[in-house]
Amino acid sequence: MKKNTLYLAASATLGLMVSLLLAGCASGPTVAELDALTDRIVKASFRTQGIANVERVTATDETNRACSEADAIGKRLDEKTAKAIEEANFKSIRWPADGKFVGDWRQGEAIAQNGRGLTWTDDAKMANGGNCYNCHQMDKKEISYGTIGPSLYNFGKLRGVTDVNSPEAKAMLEYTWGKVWNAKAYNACSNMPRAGHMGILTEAQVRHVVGLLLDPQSPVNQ
Amino acid sequence: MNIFANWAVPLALTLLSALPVVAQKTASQGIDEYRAMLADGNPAELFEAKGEDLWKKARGPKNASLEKCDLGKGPGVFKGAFVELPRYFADTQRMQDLESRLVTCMEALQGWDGAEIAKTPFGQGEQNNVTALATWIASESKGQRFNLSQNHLQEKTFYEVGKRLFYQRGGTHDFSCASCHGEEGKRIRLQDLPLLSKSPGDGVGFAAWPAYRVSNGQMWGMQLRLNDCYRQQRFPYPGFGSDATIALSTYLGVNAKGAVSVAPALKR
Amino acid sequence: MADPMRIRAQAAGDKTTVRVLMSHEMETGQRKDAAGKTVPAWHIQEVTATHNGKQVLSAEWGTAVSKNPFMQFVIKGAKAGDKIAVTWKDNKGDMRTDEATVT
Amino acid sequence: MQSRRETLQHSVAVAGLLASAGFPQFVHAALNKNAFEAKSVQDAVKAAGGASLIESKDVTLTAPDIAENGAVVPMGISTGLPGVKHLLLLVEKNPLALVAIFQSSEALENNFLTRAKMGQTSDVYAVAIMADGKALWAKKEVKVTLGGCGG
Repeated sequence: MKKNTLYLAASATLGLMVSLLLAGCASGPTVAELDALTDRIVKASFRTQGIANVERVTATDETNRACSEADAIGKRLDEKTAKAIEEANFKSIRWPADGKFVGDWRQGEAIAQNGRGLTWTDDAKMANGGNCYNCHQMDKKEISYGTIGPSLYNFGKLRGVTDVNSPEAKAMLEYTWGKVWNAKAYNACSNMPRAGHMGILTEAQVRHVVGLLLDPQSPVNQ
Repeated sequence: MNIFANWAVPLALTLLSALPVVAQKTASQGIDEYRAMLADGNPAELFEAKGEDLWKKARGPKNASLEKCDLGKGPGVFKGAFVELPRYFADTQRMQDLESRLVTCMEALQGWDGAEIAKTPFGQGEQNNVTALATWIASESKGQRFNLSQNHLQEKTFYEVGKRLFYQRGGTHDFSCASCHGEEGKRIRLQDLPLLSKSPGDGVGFAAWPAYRVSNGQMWGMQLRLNDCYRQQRFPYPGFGSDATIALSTYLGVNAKGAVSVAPALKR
Repeated sequence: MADPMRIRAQAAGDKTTVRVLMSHEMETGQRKDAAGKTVPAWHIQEVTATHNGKQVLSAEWGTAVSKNPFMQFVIKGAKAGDKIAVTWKDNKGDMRTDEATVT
Repeated sequence: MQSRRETLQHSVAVAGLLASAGFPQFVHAALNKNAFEAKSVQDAVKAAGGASLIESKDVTLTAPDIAENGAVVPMGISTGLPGVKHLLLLVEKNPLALVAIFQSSEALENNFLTRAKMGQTSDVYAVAIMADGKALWAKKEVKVTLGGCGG
């Protein structure tokens, strides 16, 4: 069988660019060849800038790799793979060291509003935002909210949290913490970032966001 | 006596005298109204005019115009070129989008250093001129339908690579293009997000850029649009005219087949 | 030298609507640069317009007018073929005049 | 307060520039510097010659209910009233309230549109200063939203 030849050569006109030459193909490259070519194009196209290291795209983890692949072919992950990914992510959740799940909802609201941090124009020293309103409705007074994720208005109220210190609330506290810390622990290919796991939010920030979601005094639950 | 003391008093009266029970407008209706008020007088026109001038003017080390530039439909043909890009170019033996092709022409015809332009940050020096040129070239295809070629093997290959890039999750937030543009009817904050894995319709998504951004008063070509998407995705920096950006553009452009171009548009 | 304006002057009945886009930074003087230094105000301060050489418009702008400004005004009695010229001048003394024909 | 001497020097300089460049003469001699330096709507209107403030249905303010971005907010003022001297657009919560002054002219309709920056949700005012010093106003709240990814 005649093999398709794929190779990359530096472009004569633009040094940064790479050119793809395909010789002698009738049928075009195979899926595996396209996957390999995509990897090479990614390596040649992206570079580290500021705090955004190139490894963020050349060395993604198994969760992202499996979900990207499934997305590209338009299929859901098979149940076994999904379970394994969820379990691995669940294991990585860091629970609050002092057992305190609920922080200050006011600070949580500020974090939820803030969409900044971790881009190549951001400073590593500044506190990152949680990006929550980009995708979710939360406080009803904020009309500028996204719809990529479900509405979180009345999140705690709808789940019957009337006292965050009560034993009945414990399970919901843990779930909410875990979901914010690592959403992929509950849904392998969730669109939601893994705020704690990926170091987007600190433990203290996650606590405030949980407060925003569960504190009966929080505007989310009014 | 302060003559301005009564300034705020009539407010209550104003409210009371307002028309009885006007149904409350939703935020998105309000935004639509706002956009309609801006529709007439898009500052992109300023960049169109500049781009047309740059096309015709003798410039660069060779003191030549770009009027013999081949954007894919033959030397000097600019009408309709935009809605067929990116495409494969035999002379450079590579896939090129509008902006990278303009740089090739600026190098070949005018004698600029293309690599130098590619390295120049957006909004500076000759990059500004590339954006203005792209704005004008795009405006010359206004009202035409996107129709990218998928005949050449490289065009098909780049579509396939672009599709993989579209779904590639990465960065600190695990975002892919599809995180925001993979479902119909979603929005980020108040902005509607076009579904880009198929044709999002006339004048939406790929068919709207270059566009003037009101939020920062800048003219953005597709290269900068993609660059800033990647920035917000918390990805590393995609090189100007890099194969990743062109493969992704090919995927978006082919998906947009049949959509009417409104570029240059006016965006948030 | 600043980039040219875009002027559209369209007659309808006995009125001509003039729409002008100007190329200008319109820096407010309130913004700080990356190094934390205040970027000095730089904005169009005066705008005038003439109809066949006779002044019809005089306006003054502050720093709050948007970048790449837009302005619309309505001239009584202008007709197709008439000349409309617009001039702006900024707080650094830079100025620019462009002309358009009423259509 | 701008001194008379400064004012004169300034207008001479402008006239000189205009004459040398062949540009049309500016009709008004001095800029309303104080009005543009005023922080509040009230002070700006006062500095621009408005004495008594009266709300008026005869002054129309055109502005959206909501702005997708505060960097560009369309706003306009119009009135069919006779005896208008100046037309002003102002944003109450901007650091400097006054956006623009348009001189009323025989040759123009009293109908002007422009676009302004707004730092936050605020009342926008349209004020017509009449020949007798009355300042007739209309106002509207424009909500400025945070858009995009917020980064």
